[in-house]
Amino acid sequence: MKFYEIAKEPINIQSVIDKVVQREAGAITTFIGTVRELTDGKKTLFLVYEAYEAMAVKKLAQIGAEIEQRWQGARVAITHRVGRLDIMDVAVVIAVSTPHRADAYEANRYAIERIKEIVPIWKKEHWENGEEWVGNQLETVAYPSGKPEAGDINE
Amino acid sequence: MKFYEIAKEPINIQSVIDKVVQREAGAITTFIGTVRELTDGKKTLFLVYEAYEAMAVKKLAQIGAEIEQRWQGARVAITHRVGRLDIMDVAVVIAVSTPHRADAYEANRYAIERIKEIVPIWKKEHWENGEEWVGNQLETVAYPSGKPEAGDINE
Amino acid sequence: MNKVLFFAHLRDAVGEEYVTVDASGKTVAELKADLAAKYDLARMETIMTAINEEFVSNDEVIAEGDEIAFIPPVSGG
Amino acid sequence: MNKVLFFAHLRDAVGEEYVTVDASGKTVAELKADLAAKYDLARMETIMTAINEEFVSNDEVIAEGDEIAFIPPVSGG
Repeated sequence: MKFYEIAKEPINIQSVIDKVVQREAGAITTFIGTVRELTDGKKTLFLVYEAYEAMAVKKLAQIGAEIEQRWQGARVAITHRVGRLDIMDVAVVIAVSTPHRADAYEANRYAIERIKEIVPIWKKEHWENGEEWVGNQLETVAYPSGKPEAGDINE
Repeated sequence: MKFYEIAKEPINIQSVIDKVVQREAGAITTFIGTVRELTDGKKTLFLVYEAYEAMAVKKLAQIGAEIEQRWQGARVAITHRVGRLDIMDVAVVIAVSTPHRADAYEANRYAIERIKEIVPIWKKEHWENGEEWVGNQLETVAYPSGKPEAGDINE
Repeated sequence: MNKVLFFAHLRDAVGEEYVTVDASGKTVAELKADLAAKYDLARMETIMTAINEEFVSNDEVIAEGDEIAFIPPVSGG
Repeated sequence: MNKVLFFAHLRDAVGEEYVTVDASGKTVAELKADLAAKYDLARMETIMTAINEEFVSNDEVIAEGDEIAFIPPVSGG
Protein backbone atom coordinates (compact mmCIF):
# COMPACT_ATOMS: atom_id res chain seq x y z
CA MET A 1 0.00 0.00 0.00
CA LYS A 2 1.31 3.46 -0.90
CA PHE A 3 0.73 5.67 2.13
CA TYR A 4 2.28 8.77 0.52
CA GLU A 5 1.33 9.75 -2.99
CA ILE A 6 1.40 12.51 -5.57
CA ALA A 7 -1.72 12.10 -7.71
CA LYS A 8 -2.45 13.45 -11.18
CA GLU A 9 -6.14 12.51 -11.00
CA PRO A 10 -8.88 13.46 -8.48
CA ILE A 11 -8.23 12.02 -5.03
CA ASN A 12 -10.58 9.36 -3.67
CA ILE A 13 -10.93 10.51 -0.06
CA GLN A 14 -12.32 7.22 1.24
CA SER A 15 -9.36 5.30 -0.15
CA VAL A 16 -6.95 7.53 1.80
CA ILE A 17 -8.98 6.99 4.97
CA ASP A 18 -9.03 3.22 4.39
CA LYS A 19 -5.23 3.13 4.60
CA VAL A 20 -5.18 4.24 8.24
CA VAL A 21 -8.02 2.12 9.66
CA GLN A 22 -6.67 -0.08 12.45
CA ARG A 23 -8.21 -2.17 15.24
CA GLU A 24 -6.31 -0.18 17.87
CA ALA A 25 -7.55 3.21 16.65
CA GLY A 26 -10.67 4.88 17.97
CA ALA A 27 -10.21 8.12 16.08
CA ILE A 28 -9.44 9.08 12.51
CA THR A 29 -9.08 12.70 11.47
CA THR A 30 -8.82 13.88 7.92
CA PHE A 31 -7.77 17.20 6.53
CA ILE A 32 -9.04 17.98 3.06
CA GLY A 33 -7.52 21.01 1.41
CA THR A 34 -9.80 22.43 -1.27
CA VAL A 35 -9.40 25.24 -3.78
CA ARG A 36 -11.03 28.36 -2.32
CA GLU A 37 -12.55 30.94 -4.63
CA LEU A 38 -11.51 34.05 -2.71
CA THR A 39 -8.13 34.81 -1.16
CA ASP A 40 -7.76 38.26 0.35
CA GLY A 41 -10.75 39.40 -1.69
CA LYS A 42 -9.17 38.30 -4.99
CA LYS A 43 -11.07 35.81 -7.14
CA THR A 44 -9.18 32.69 -8.13
CA LEU A 45 -10.18 31.05 -11.45
CA PHE A 46 -8.08 27.92 -11.02
CA LEU A 47 -4.77 26.70 -9.61
CA VAL A 48 -1.92 24.69 -11.02
CA TYR A 49 0.14 22.58 -8.62
CA GLU A 50 3.60 21.40 -9.56
CA ALA A 51 5.76 18.97 -7.57
CA TYR A 52 9.29 17.65 -7.48
CA GLU A 53 7.56 14.34 -7.33
CA ALA A 54 10.17 11.87 -6.14
CA MET A 55 11.34 14.19 -3.38
CA ALA A 56 7.79 15.17 -2.45
CA VAL A 57 6.87 11.54 -1.82
CA LYS A 58 10.00 11.13 0.32
CA LYS A 59 9.18 14.24 2.35
CA LEU A 60 5.56 13.15 2.88
CA ALA A 61 6.91 9.84 4.16
CA GLN A 62 9.29 11.70 6.44
CA ILE A 63 6.37 13.65 7.92
CA GLY A 64 4.51 10.39 8.49
CA ALA A 65 7.56 8.93 10.23
CA GLU A 66 7.87 12.02 12.42
CA ILE A 67 4.23 11.65 13.43
CA GLU A 68 4.45 7.94 14.16
CA GLN A 69 7.42 8.63 16.39
CA ARG A 70 5.80 11.55 18.22
CA TRP A 71 2.25 10.18 18.64
CA GLN A 72 2.17 6.57 19.87
CA GLY A 73 0.17 4.23 17.67
CA ALA A 74 -0.51 6.81 14.96
CA ARG A 75 -0.89 5.74 11.34
CA VAL A 76 -0.71 8.30 8.54
CA ALA A 77 -1.60 8.49 4.84
CA ILE A 78 -1.25 11.57 2.63
CA THR A 79 -2.11 12.15 -1.02
CA HIS A 80 -1.41 15.48 -2.73
CA ARG A 81 -2.73 16.23 -6.19
CA VAL A 82 -0.84 18.09 -8.93
CA GLY A 83 -1.91 19.67 -12.21
CA ARG A 84 -4.82 22.01 -12.82
CA LEU A 85 -7.44 22.26 -10.06
CA ASP A 86 -10.71 24.17 -10.20
CA ILE A 87 -12.62 25.82 -7.37
CA MET A 88 -13.72 23.23 -4.75
CA ASP A 89 -11.38 20.56 -6.12
CA VAL A 90 -9.43 18.61 -3.52
CA ALA A 91 -5.70 19.41 -3.46
CA VAL A 92 -4.60 17.32 -0.48
CA VAL A 93 -6.00 14.66 1.85
CA ILE A 94 -4.30 13.83 5.13
CA ALA A 95 -5.67 10.93 7.17
CA VAL A 96 -4.37 10.12 10.66
CA SER A 97 -5.61 7.41 13.00
CA THR A 98 -4.69 7.18 16.67
CA PRO A 99 -6.01 5.31 19.70
CA HIS A 100 -7.33 8.55 21.26
CA ARG A 101 -8.91 11.56 19.65
CA ALA A 102 -6.78 14.44 20.93
CA ASP A 103 -3.73 12.92 19.23
CA ALA A 104 -5.58 12.48 15.94
CA TYR A 105 -6.30 16.22 15.75
CA GLU A 106 -2.83 17.32 16.83
CA ALA A 107 -0.96 14.92 14.59
CA ASN A 108 -3.09 15.85 11.60
CA ARG A 109 -2.50 19.55 12.17
CA TYR A 110 1.22 18.85 12.44
CA ALA A 111 1.13 17.12 9.05
CA ILE A 112 -0.37 20.06 7.15
CA GLU A 113 1.99 22.55 8.80
CA ARG A 114 5.00 20.39 7.88
CA ILE A 115 3.75 19.99 4.31
CA LYS A 116 3.81 23.76 4.03
CA GLU A 117 7.41 23.81 5.30
CA ILE A 118 9.29 21.00 3.62
CA VAL A 119 7.39 19.28 0.79
CA PRO A 120 8.48 20.48 -2.66
CA ILE A 121 5.09 21.34 -4.12
CA TRP A 122 4.18 24.73 -5.57
CA LYS A 123 0.92 26.40 -6.36
CA LYS A 124 0.33 28.88 -9.19
CA GLU A 125 -2.77 31.03 -8.79
CA HIS A 126 -4.65 32.08 -11.90
CA TRP A 127 -6.89 35.13 -11.60
CA GLU A 128 -8.84 37.03 -14.24
CA ASN A 129 -5.99 39.50 -14.67
CA GLY A 130 -2.91 37.37 -14.21
CA GLU A 131 -1.14 34.47 -12.64
CA GLU A 132 1.54 34.03 -10.01
CA TRP A 133 3.47 31.39 -8.13
CA VAL A 134 2.37 31.65 -4.52
CA GLY A 135 5.19 32.60 -2.22
CA ASN A 136 7.62 34.16 -4.67
CA GLN A 137 6.67 37.79 -4.20
CA LEU A 138 6.08 37.92 -0.49
CA GLU A 139 9.77 37.67 0.38
CA THR A 140 8.79 36.81 3.91
CA VAL A 141 10.79 33.61 3.93
CA ALA A 142 14.52 33.28 3.52
CA TYR A 143 16.78 30.28 3.95
CA PRO A 144 20.17 31.74 4.89
CA SER A 145 21.67 28.26 5.23
CA GLY A 146 20.11 27.09 1.98
CA LYS A 147 17.72 24.58 3.55
CA PRO A 148 14.66 24.60 5.83
CA GLU A 149 15.42 26.04 9.23
CA ALA A 150 13.30 23.71 11.40
CA GLY A 151 15.45 21.76 13.81
CA ASP A 152 13.91 18.35 13.31
CA ILE A 153 14.50 17.70 9.64
CA ASN A 154 16.04 14.29 9.07
CA GLU A 155 18.62 14.12 6.36
CA MET B 1 -30.26 18.36 2.98
CA LYS B 2 -30.10 16.86 6.48
CA PHE B 3 -26.93 18.15 8.11
CA TYR B 4 -27.54 16.33 11.40
CA GLU B 5 -28.56 12.70 11.40
CA ILE B 6 -28.90 9.58 13.50
CA ALA B 7 -28.26 6.61 11.20
CA LYS B 8 -29.22 2.99 11.64
CA GLU B 9 -27.05 1.85 8.71
CA PRO B 10 -23.31 2.27 8.01
CA ILE B 11 -22.34 5.89 7.45
CA ASN B 12 -21.14 6.98 4.01
CA ILE B 13 -18.25 9.26 4.96
CA GLN B 14 -18.02 10.98 1.58
CA SER B 15 -21.69 11.95 1.70
CA VAL B 16 -21.16 13.71 5.05
CA ILE B 17 -18.15 15.56 3.60
CA ASP B 18 -20.16 16.56 0.51
CA LYS B 19 -22.62 18.45 2.71
CA VAL B 20 -19.99 20.97 3.86
CA VAL B 21 -18.21 21.67 0.57
CA GLN B 22 -18.45 25.38 -0.23
CA ARG B 23 -16.70 27.76 -2.64
CA GLU B 24 -15.53 29.94 0.23
CA ALA B 25 -13.91 27.08 2.15
CA GLY B 26 -10.29 26.08 1.72
CA ALA B 27 -10.26 23.50 4.49
CA ILE B 28 -12.45 20.60 5.50
CA THR B 29 -11.69 18.50 8.54
CA THR B 30 -13.43 15.29 9.41
CA PHE B 31 -13.48 13.33 12.64
CA ILE B 32 -14.34 9.68 12.28
CA GLY B 33 -14.96 7.84 15.52
CA THR B 34 -14.39 4.11 15.13
CA VAL B 35 -14.90 1.18 17.47
CA ARG B 36 -11.56 0.40 19.10
CA GLU B 37 -10.76 -3.15 20.13
CA LEU B 38 -8.92 -2.37 23.38
CA THR B 39 -9.94 0.09 26.07
CA ASP B 40 -7.75 0.12 29.18
CA GLY B 41 -6.47 -3.32 28.18
CA LYS B 42 -9.97 -4.80 28.04
CA LYS B 43 -11.06 -6.42 24.78
CA THR B 44 -14.32 -5.12 23.32
CA LEU B 45 -16.34 -7.59 21.22
CA PHE B 46 -18.89 -5.10 19.97
CA LEU B 47 -20.82 -1.99 21.03
CA VAL B 48 -24.45 -1.05 21.01
CA TYR B 49 -25.35 2.63 20.67
CA GLU B 50 -28.77 3.90 21.71
CA ALA B 51 -30.11 7.42 21.15
CA TYR B 52 -33.02 9.60 22.19
CA GLU B 53 -33.25 10.24 18.50
CA ALA B 54 -35.39 13.34 18.13
CA MET B 55 -33.51 15.18 20.88
CA ALA B 56 -30.13 13.92 19.63
CA VAL B 57 -30.75 15.43 16.19
CA LYS B 58 -31.76 18.72 17.86
CA LYS B 59 -28.63 18.76 19.99
CA LEU B 60 -26.38 17.99 17.02
CA ALA B 61 -28.01 20.92 15.22
CA GLN B 62 -27.41 23.10 18.27
CA ILE B 63 -23.71 22.20 18.20
CA GLY B 64 -23.59 23.11 14.53
CA ALA B 65 -25.24 26.45 15.27
CA GLU B 66 -22.78 27.13 18.09
CA ILE B 67 -19.89 26.45 15.69
CA GLU B 68 -21.28 28.60 12.88
CA GLN B 69 -21.63 31.45 15.34
CA ARG B 70 -18.17 31.05 16.84
CA TRP B 71 -16.16 30.33 13.67
CA GLN B 72 -17.00 32.69 10.79
CA GLY B 73 -18.00 30.95 7.60
CA ALA B 74 -18.00 27.46 9.09
CA ARG B 75 -20.35 24.80 7.78
CA VAL B 76 -21.00 21.62 9.78
CA ALA B 77 -22.50 18.17 9.17
CA ILE B 78 -22.68 15.34 11.71
CA THR B 79 -24.00 11.80 11.43
CA HIS B 80 -24.00 9.43 14.42
CA ARG B 81 -24.83 5.78 14.02
CA VAL B 82 -26.88 3.70 16.46
CA GLY B 83 -27.41 -0.05 16.90
CA ARG B 84 -24.78 -2.76 17.03
CA LEU B 85 -21.28 -1.82 15.85
CA ASP B 86 -18.31 -4.14 15.46
CA ILE B 87 -14.62 -3.37 15.83
CA MET B 88 -13.49 -0.76 13.26
CA ASP B 89 -17.06 0.24 12.41
CA VAL B 90 -17.69 3.98 12.15
CA ALA B 91 -19.79 5.41 14.99
CA VAL B 92 -19.70 9.09 14.16
CA VAL B 93 -18.58 11.36 11.33
CA ILE B 94 -18.15 15.11 11.88
CA ALA B 95 -17.30 17.27 8.87
CA VAL B 96 -16.48 20.97 9.21
CA SER B 97 -15.48 23.36 6.45
CA THR B 98 -14.02 26.81 7.03
CA PRO B 99 -12.17 29.38 4.93
CA HIS B 100 -8.91 28.79 6.85
CA ARG B 101 -7.48 25.59 8.23
CA ALA B 102 -6.86 26.44 11.89
CA ASP B 103 -10.58 27.04 12.37
CA ALA B 104 -11.48 23.74 10.71
CA TYR B 105 -9.44 21.81 13.28
CA GLU B 106 -10.64 23.80 16.28
CA ALA B 107 -14.29 23.77 15.31
CA ASN B 108 -14.22 20.05 14.62
CA ARG B 109 -12.61 19.32 17.98
CA TYR B 110 -15.26 21.48 19.64
CA ALA B 111 -17.98 19.40 17.98
CA ILE B 112 -16.79 16.05 19.33
CA GLU B 113 -16.29 17.45 22.83
CA ARG B 114 -19.82 18.91 22.81
CA ILE B 115 -21.27 15.64 21.54
CA LYS B 116 -19.79 13.95 24.58
CA GLU B 117 -21.44 16.57 26.83
CA ILE B 118 -24.94 17.17 25.56
CA VAL B 119 -26.11 14.73 22.89
CA PRO B 120 -28.37 11.98 24.29
CA ILE B 121 -26.56 8.94 22.88
CA TRP B 122 -25.32 6.05 24.99
CA LYS B 123 -22.83 3.29 24.36
CA LYS B 124 -23.02 -0.21 25.83
CA GLU B 125 -19.75 -2.13 25.75
CA HIS B 126 -19.88 -5.87 25.29
CA TRP B 127 -16.84 -7.84 26.43
CA GLU B 128 -16.25 -11.59 26.63
CA ASN B 129 -17.31 -11.62 30.28
CA GLY B 130 -20.05 -9.03 30.42
CA GLU B 131 -21.59 -5.82 29.23
CA GLU B 132 -22.03 -2.35 30.63
CA TRP B 133 -23.39 1.08 29.75
CA VAL B 134 -20.40 3.37 29.55
CA GLY B 135 -20.51 6.11 32.13
CA ASN B 136 -22.92 4.62 34.65
CA GLN B 137 -20.39 3.15 37.06
CA LEU B 138 -17.73 5.80 37.05
CA GLU B 139 -19.80 8.26 39.08
CA THR B 140 -17.43 10.99 38.02
CA VAL B 141 -20.18 13.15 36.61
CA ALA B 142 -23.07 14.64 38.51
CA TYR B 143 -25.65 17.18 37.46
CA PRO B 144 -26.71 18.89 40.68
CA SER B 145 -29.05 21.21 38.81
CA GLY B 146 -30.46 18.37 36.71
CA LYS B 147 -29.02 19.56 33.40
CA PRO B 148 -25.61 19.97 31.76
CA GLU B 149 -23.46 22.48 33.60
CA ALA B 150 -21.76 24.16 30.64
CA GLY B 151 -22.62 27.83 30.48
CA ASP B 152 -23.39 28.08 26.81
CA ILE B 153 -26.25 25.67 26.38
CA ASN B 154 -29.11 27.25 24.50
CA GLU B 155 -32.57 26.31 25.61
CA MET C 1 -50.85 12.61 31.33
CA ASN C 2 -47.11 12.55 30.77
CA LYS C 3 -44.87 10.17 28.91
CA VAL C 4 -41.62 9.54 30.82
CA LEU C 5 -38.75 8.08 28.80
CA PHE C 6 -35.84 6.07 30.16
CA PHE C 7 -32.50 5.35 28.48
CA ALA C 8 -29.40 3.21 28.89
CA HIS C 9 -28.97 1.79 32.42
CA LEU C 10 -32.13 3.54 33.64
CA ARG C 11 -34.13 1.68 31.00
CA ASP C 12 -32.58 -1.58 32.20
CA ALA C 13 -33.42 -0.72 35.83
CA VAL C 14 -37.00 0.33 35.14
CA GLY C 15 -37.56 -2.48 32.65
CA GLU C 16 -39.55 -0.20 30.32
CA GLU C 17 -38.71 2.21 27.53
CA TYR C 18 -41.26 4.59 28.95
CA VAL C 19 -44.08 4.86 31.48
CA THR C 20 -47.14 7.07 31.47
CA VAL C 21 -47.83 9.04 34.64
CA ASP C 22 -49.71 12.15 35.66
CA ALA C 23 -46.93 14.51 36.68
CA SER C 24 -48.45 17.85 35.81
CA GLY C 25 -47.83 20.44 38.52
CA LYS C 26 -44.89 18.52 39.95
CA THR C 27 -41.32 19.71 39.69
CA VAL C 28 -38.73 17.57 37.92
CA ALA C 29 -37.12 16.93 41.33
CA GLU C 30 -40.41 15.63 42.74
CA LEU C 31 -40.98 13.31 39.77
CA LYS C 32 -37.40 12.07 40.04
CA ALA C 33 -37.92 11.27 43.73
CA ASP C 34 -41.21 9.47 43.03
CA LEU C 35 -39.69 7.30 40.34
CA ALA C 36 -36.48 6.66 42.26
CA ALA C 37 -38.56 5.31 45.14
CA LYS C 38 -40.88 3.26 42.92
CA TYR C 39 -38.14 1.64 40.82
CA ASP C 40 -35.35 1.68 43.40
CA LEU C 41 -33.13 3.90 41.25
CA ALA C 42 -29.78 5.01 42.68
CA ARG C 43 -27.57 8.00 41.92
CA MET C 44 -30.32 10.18 40.50
CA GLU C 45 -27.97 13.16 40.93
CA THR C 46 -26.12 11.86 37.87
CA ILE C 47 -29.25 11.97 35.75
CA MET C 48 -30.17 14.94 33.57
CA THR C 49 -33.72 15.70 32.54
CA ALA C 50 -35.27 16.92 29.33
CA ILE C 51 -38.80 18.19 28.82
CA ASN C 52 -39.97 18.15 25.21
CA GLU C 53 -36.40 17.47 24.05
CA GLU C 54 -34.72 20.34 25.87
CA PHE C 55 -32.64 20.10 29.03
CA VAL C 56 -34.33 21.56 32.12
CA SER C 57 -33.44 22.18 35.74
CA ASN C 58 -34.66 20.12 38.68
CA ASP C 59 -36.98 22.96 39.71
CA GLU C 60 -38.82 23.08 36.37
CA VAL C 61 -42.57 22.50 36.77
CA ILE C 62 -44.10 19.85 34.54
CA ALA C 63 -47.18 20.72 32.47
CA GLU C 64 -49.93 18.45 31.19
CA GLY C 65 -48.79 16.66 28.06
CA ASP C 66 -45.06 17.33 28.53
CA GLU C 67 -42.76 14.52 27.42
CA ILE C 68 -40.11 13.95 30.07
CA ALA C 69 -36.85 12.11 29.45
CA PHE C 70 -34.33 11.02 32.06
CA ILE C 71 -30.88 11.22 30.58
CA PRO C 72 -27.93 9.38 32.13
CA PRO C 73 -24.43 10.73 31.44
CA VAL C 74 -24.12 10.52 27.68
CA SER C 75 -21.43 8.45 25.98
CA GLY C 76 -21.79 9.05 22.27
CA GLY C 77 -18.98 9.86 19.89
CA MET D 1 28.03 15.96 -15.10
CA ASN D 2 25.16 17.18 -12.94
CA LYS D 3 21.49 17.60 -13.66
CA VAL D 4 20.13 20.81 -12.10
CA LEU D 5 16.34 21.04 -11.70
CA PHE D 6 14.29 24.23 -11.48
CA PHE D 7 10.74 24.63 -10.19
CA ALA D 8 7.94 27.19 -10.02
CA HIS D 9 9.07 30.77 -10.70
CA LEU D 10 12.71 29.67 -11.09
CA ARG D 11 11.69 27.38 -13.94
CA ASP D 12 9.87 30.32 -15.56
CA ALA D 13 12.95 32.54 -15.12
CA VAL D 14 15.42 29.98 -16.47
CA GLY D 15 13.06 28.80 -19.20
CA GLU D 16 14.06 25.16 -18.69
CA GLU D 17 12.93 22.34 -16.43
CA TYR D 18 16.57 21.42 -15.97
CA VAL D 19 20.05 22.11 -17.27
CA THR D 20 23.11 19.87 -17.32
CA VAL D 21 26.34 21.36 -15.97
CA ASP D 22 29.60 20.11 -14.52
CA ALA D 23 29.38 21.25 -10.91
CA SER D 24 31.40 18.57 -9.16
CA GLY D 25 33.75 20.01 -6.57
CA LYS D 26 31.75 23.20 -6.26
CA THR D 27 29.73 24.12 -3.21
CA VAL D 28 26.00 24.69 -3.50
CA ALA D 29 26.63 28.39 -2.84
CA GLU D 30 29.07 28.57 -5.74
CA LEU D 31 26.67 26.84 -8.12
CA LYS D 32 23.86 29.14 -6.98
CA ALA D 33 26.02 32.20 -7.69
CA ASP D 34 27.01 30.89 -11.15
CA LEU D 35 23.41 30.23 -12.15
CA ALA D 36 22.10 33.47 -10.61
CA ALA D 37 24.59 35.41 -12.76
CA LYS D 38 23.92 33.38 -15.92
CA TYR D 39 20.11 33.55 -15.73
CA ASP D 40 19.77 36.85 -13.86
CA LEU D 41 18.02 35.23 -10.89
CA ALA D 42 17.12 37.42 -7.93
CA ARG D 43 16.54 36.62 -4.26
CA MET D 44 18.52 33.39 -4.25
CA GLU D 45 18.56 33.61 -0.43
CA THR D 46 14.91 32.47 -0.56
CA ILE D 47 15.83 29.33 -2.49
CA MET D 48 16.50 26.00 -0.80
CA THR D 49 18.61 23.31 -2.38
CA ALA D 50 18.31 19.54 -2.51
CA ILE D 51 20.95 17.08 -3.62
CA ASN D 52 19.61 13.67 -4.59
CA GLU D 53 16.21 14.57 -3.09
CA GLU D 54 17.46 15.65 0.34
CA PHE D 55 17.82 19.23 1.57
CA VAL D 56 21.42 20.37 1.94
CA SER D 57 23.24 23.47 3.20
CA ASN D 58 24.85 26.09 1.01
CA ASP D 59 28.29 24.78 1.96
CA GLU D 60 27.62 21.23 0.75
CA VAL D 61 30.12 20.11 -1.91
CA ILE D 62 28.63 18.66 -5.08
CA ALA D 63 29.89 15.30 -6.34
CA GLU D 64 29.97 13.94 -9.89
CA GLY D 65 26.53 12.63 -10.85
CA ASP D 66 24.61 14.39 -8.06
CA GLU D 67 21.15 15.62 -9.00
CA ILE D 68 20.67 19.15 -7.72
CA ALA D 69 17.28 20.83 -7.30
CA PHE D 70 16.64 24.48 -6.51
CA ILE D 71 13.54 24.74 -4.38
CA PRO D 72 11.64 28.02 -4.02
CA PRO D 73 9.49 28.50 -0.90
CA VAL D 74 6.98 25.67 -1.10
CA SER D 75 3.24 26.32 -1.27
CA GLY D 76 1.56 22.92 -1.23
CA GLY D 77 -1.37 21.96 0.95
